Amino acid sequence: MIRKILVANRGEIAVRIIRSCRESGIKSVAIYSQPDRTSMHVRYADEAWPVGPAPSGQSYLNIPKILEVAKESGADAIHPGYGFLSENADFAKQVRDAGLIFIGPEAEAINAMGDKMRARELMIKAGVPVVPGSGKLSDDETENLKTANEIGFPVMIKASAGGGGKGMRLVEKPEELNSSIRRAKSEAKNAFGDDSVYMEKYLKSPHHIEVQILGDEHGNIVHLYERECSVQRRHQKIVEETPSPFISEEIRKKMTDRAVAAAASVNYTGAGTVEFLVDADLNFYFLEMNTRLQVEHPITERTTGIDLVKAQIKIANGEPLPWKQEDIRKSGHSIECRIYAEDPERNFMPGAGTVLHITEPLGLGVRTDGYIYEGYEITVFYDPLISKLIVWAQNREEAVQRMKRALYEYKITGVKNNIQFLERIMNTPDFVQGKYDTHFIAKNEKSLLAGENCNNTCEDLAMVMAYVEHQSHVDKRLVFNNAQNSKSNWKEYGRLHRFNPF
Amino acid sequence: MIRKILVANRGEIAVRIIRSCRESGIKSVAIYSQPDRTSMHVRYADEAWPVGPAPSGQSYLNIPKILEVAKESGADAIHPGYGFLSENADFAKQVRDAGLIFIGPEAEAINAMGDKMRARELMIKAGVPVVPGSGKLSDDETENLKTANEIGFPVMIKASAGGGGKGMRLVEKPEELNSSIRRAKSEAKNAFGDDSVYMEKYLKSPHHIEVQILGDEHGNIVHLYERECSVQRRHQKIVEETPSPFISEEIRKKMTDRAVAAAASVNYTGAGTVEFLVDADLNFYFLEMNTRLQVEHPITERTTGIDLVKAQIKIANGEPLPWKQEDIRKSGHSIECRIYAEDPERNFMPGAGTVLHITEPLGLGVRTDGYIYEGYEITVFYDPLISKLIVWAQNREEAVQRMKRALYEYKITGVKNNIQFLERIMNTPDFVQGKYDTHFIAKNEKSLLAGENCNNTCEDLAMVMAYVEHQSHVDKRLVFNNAQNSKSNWKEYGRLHRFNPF
Amino acid sequence: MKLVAKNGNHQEEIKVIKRDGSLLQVAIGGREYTLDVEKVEDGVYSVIHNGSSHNMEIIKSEKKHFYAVNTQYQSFDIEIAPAGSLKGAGKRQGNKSEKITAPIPGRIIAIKATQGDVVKEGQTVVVLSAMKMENELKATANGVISKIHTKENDVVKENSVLVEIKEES
Amino acid sequence: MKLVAKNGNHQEEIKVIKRDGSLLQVAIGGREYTLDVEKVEDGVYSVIHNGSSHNMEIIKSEKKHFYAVNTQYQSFDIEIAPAGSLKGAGKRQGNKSEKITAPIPGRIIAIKATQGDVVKEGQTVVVLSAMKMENELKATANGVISKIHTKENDVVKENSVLVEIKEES
Repeated sequence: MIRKILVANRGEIAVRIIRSCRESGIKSVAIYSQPDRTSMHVRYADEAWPVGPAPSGQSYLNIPKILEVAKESGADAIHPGYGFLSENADFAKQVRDAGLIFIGPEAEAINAMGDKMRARELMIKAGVPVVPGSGKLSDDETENLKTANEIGFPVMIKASAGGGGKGMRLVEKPEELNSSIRRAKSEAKNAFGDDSVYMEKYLKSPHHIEVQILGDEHGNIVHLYERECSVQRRHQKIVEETPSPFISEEIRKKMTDRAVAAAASVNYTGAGTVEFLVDADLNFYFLEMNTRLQVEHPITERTTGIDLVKAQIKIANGEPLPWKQEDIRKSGHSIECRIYAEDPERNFMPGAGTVLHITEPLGLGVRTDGYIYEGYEITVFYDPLISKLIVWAQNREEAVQRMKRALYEYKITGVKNNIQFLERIMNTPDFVQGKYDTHFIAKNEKSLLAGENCNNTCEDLAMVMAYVEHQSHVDKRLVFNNAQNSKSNWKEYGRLHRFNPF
Repeated sequence: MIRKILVANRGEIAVRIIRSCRESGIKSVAIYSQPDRTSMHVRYADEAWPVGPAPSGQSYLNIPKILEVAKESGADAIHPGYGFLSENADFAKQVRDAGLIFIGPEAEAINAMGDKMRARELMIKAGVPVVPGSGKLSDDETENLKTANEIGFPVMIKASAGGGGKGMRLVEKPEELNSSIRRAKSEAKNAFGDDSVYMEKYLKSPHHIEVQILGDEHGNIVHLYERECSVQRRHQKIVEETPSPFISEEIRKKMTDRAVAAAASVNYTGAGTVEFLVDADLNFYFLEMNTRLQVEHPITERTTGIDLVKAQIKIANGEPLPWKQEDIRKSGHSIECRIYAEDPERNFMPGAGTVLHITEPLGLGVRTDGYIYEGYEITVFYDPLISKLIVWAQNREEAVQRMKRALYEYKITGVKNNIQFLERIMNTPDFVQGKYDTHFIAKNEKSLLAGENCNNTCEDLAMVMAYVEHQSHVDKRLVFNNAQNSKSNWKEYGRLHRFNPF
Repeated sequence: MKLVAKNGNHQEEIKVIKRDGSLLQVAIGGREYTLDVEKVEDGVYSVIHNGSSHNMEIIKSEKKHFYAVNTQYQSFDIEIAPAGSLKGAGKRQGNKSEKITAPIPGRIIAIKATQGDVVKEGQTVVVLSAMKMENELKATANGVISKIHTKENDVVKENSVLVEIKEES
Repeated sequence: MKLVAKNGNHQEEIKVIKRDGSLLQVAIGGREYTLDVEKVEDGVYSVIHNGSSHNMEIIKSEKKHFYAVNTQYQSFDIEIAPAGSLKGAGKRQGNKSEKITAPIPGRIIAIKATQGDVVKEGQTVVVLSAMKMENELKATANGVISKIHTKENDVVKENSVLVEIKEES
């Protein structure tokens, strides 16, 4: 039985995992790098231990130090979250060798799926369709060009160890091929410590749709339906929804069935995601399997009612899945928007800075998973994901309306963020109608980057209030005091009630 | 078609209603009393209009002024929320006479149910069981005593126009009867402008269980299952859950069936709630029908997926209910805790003051409906309800765990509140096991008011940190700067990365 | 001047031994702690002690030298005072006058005792209407009503003295 | 000194006519407004104009005299400046030097041009690795690369000048 979990991660996912630990009566141990001392996961966990300086290589990727802290704190299990060490088979093995429970699949499954090229071969054997592509690319530029020409341009360069869009490059022209391969290799090396890359046919107008899987140690594997993840910028998802507005019920059945087969082919245990590319004719191809929790897992939690982190913990405890496939029902529609500290107008350049003010959207059908607070400084060291906004409603139309309402309420000041950009996505006809593929953002770039139409009054008021704030230091008429300072309804009370007793 | 709704209310329920307006593309008009100028509903609505000074009688109950604002702002409908004018049949009538849509039932239905004594008679006719009791009490003290003796002590004195525990008095001894009647009358007069009170047998070990109803203008009435509301202090609910852990499926069927019959007997339209008392032997008795939205409506929204405010608006638009009874399914378990500005240790004395700091619970399965913000001043003029914390989980056990987690995260400073008291409820064995009736708080008073066991360390740390804060002005060694002021990871970045490029 | 921290009847002397960056070494009642202290917002500290993470909010009370300390599970009301100033604390008894005050502004609905009445601790003496609720204000000690400063329908301010009780000796 | 507010190219003169309690009467560009203004938090105002409720956040920018004004639907970048100081604004052209700066600290991955290269506006000149992403920094104008201040693998600070471009005239 797991009693204390070390969460080998930071940011929103660390907080999210600790929440489920807390609900399960399991103690949580946070780890932190130097600049993360005041981060929310440190403040929220039962325990917090330093693991090194800012660069991930010396802290969140520092396996010996993390194992040392696990031992010192008396943790009996490690949850890797996503990113960092979550798909590092060596880490999974070392954790288990140290006598601890690794909350994730066996190292072999991670290895098999983490090596994208090996995964392709496995899938072909398991009867799961794959995208036409290459094996590992060498430095032989001529050969690479030959391979690409055989597949046919455009092609995608992908890191074999990759994930999250890192180390990925779209190449449209032969002359860009080899420089792109070099860049992809460099990025892959930086991100994963492994520069193996391969090439795949680039599907036109593809959808990115993935299936959530849970497998236990007793050979049971179920799926929790699909997530449509085609709204992407820089090859990274920013809006996800379930069910997909694109696929038919028939394709859903086939796809989830193949996803279970893919997981079964590596005796998968724990939570995992089988990603597919789906073309305009509803042909689907295996893209990769992520052997970890996915950023966008909450939309599946919302439509199925299943807490995926708790499910992971129970599986790691050796418990059999409490549901059969037919017990897993979905209801309604759920959408997630990823809130990033970035500037959509400057090619989604990530930003950093001190959070001055946050207003979280609340009320019915809304969930946020975040980690920042007022006064928190978003550092330049890590991923710019601030939080995830998840809504649920009875149907897709209502879910889009609710997301618009929630985004309207969501205010973060002090750091540039993509909230208004997301609002514009929700107002884009292609999205509203559910007719979009992975080219959605490029296709709608103009309207997505344009500001709202502004009437005279709203601009006038903005100018006036900037003037008021500017001049409040020199013009007494423009000094407005905060309500709590100027007003004393204690005093007022007596006066009012003497005349108007209630 | 409703395009603009005036919300004749304040606080969390006004914000909650405006949220659903916003999701429906309907413009919202807030009204506010003088001290509410900076309240959240004013800031959140599309429009905001003043209606008078602090006392409700001159603002939120000021019918002519509210109708004037409705006209001036061009609203075509009025939503009354709960409390204030929500069960005022005269208001409903005047709204309709002014050519506006009243989002609620017909005045006759309000009248019939608002007059608790008339309602009793109607229910008897409709075959709905009622608690033994009296008609309207006169000032004849001897006769009142005789009636009480016939019913048998203890008895409950209730305001005929009542609701929300106001004007209610439990009388255990004959000698307290007439003073209690006087007090109940005075409170009823203050709260409802009507001092009619009546008497009912006080059931021992009763449960307070209510059924949510929706009726349209086409004669369709459905129920949305029950809510268990037995955790009460000062005769006011503070924790509600659905489904009830007490009743059997058989009783649930009978009760929901009788609730629909009760609503049908007054041709009910809109959202309403039929409240029952249920004794230890699962006999149930009609208590009253609330002809409005209920404070605790969100738990029903969560288990059925239905947005009750949107349903109210659609009904008011004349649309037929989009569901038949068999389409309305419930799933999982939902609990609500009411967060009050009050001091549980001083007999739940309501409090007021400036909110210094709030941390809202977030993450999976959690909803808060509130209206305060940092710097907001909770005034002494209105109800001390700060917010409602609603959780959902797959089953009751998980829901209780999740509520504990959410209450742990919920921090409000600056005003006394009942969050820690609610945490202790969630830890009380009777509650955890679902074995409680309306005496729950009285029965568990001692443990509910006792502080947690404190080990030496936690007390030591509290003392040390109070000392640190106190001495930080005179002892330089005790000055700690906010992270954002002292740290500049911009500078640090270069240094670190020169040695450890990533 | 030596200072002590008091939590109710429990008091301890506190000494700062050393401060080094975020590390604070203190002694309280002879027990030594090394704390990693970071101020995350005004009045909010993150304190790590032997790996345990504590989030602590410290709010100056209206009462002088009193601090409300909120930890994740508990609230404390801590007083910081010079050592030795506590003599006689907890000793008060006899012939003392207890006061019933208005905890919030409101209107007096009822006064359930008259001067000279004998009252028991916990007995309702005044009913105050405020925030739409009737609030019962109770005797804080056994004793005799010595003075009544208010009457029905009075609108009273916060903290105003409503009734005085002479404690039983 | 007369002051104007500028939103991009659009500028208006602002005059305060009257202030009475929370009511502020102002004129902007000849249009008069009576606003009910309440400050609800530092830098946050609730403004009611003819019944319409606006929640406005005003944040002093790092650029002097610039304010970010966030309304519920939009963000503005407003400059407050003395009237008449704007002469020549929007007129700059020819022989001007544009600078590509690092928007965030990071490491230089690639420089995709050398001195003397002709570049077009929008063309990627520098690739900067920061926050686990590769970020393409683009030419801000058509012109010729006049100076390169950095090289591959350099760790650069925020706002440091990386490349200068001499604009085409």
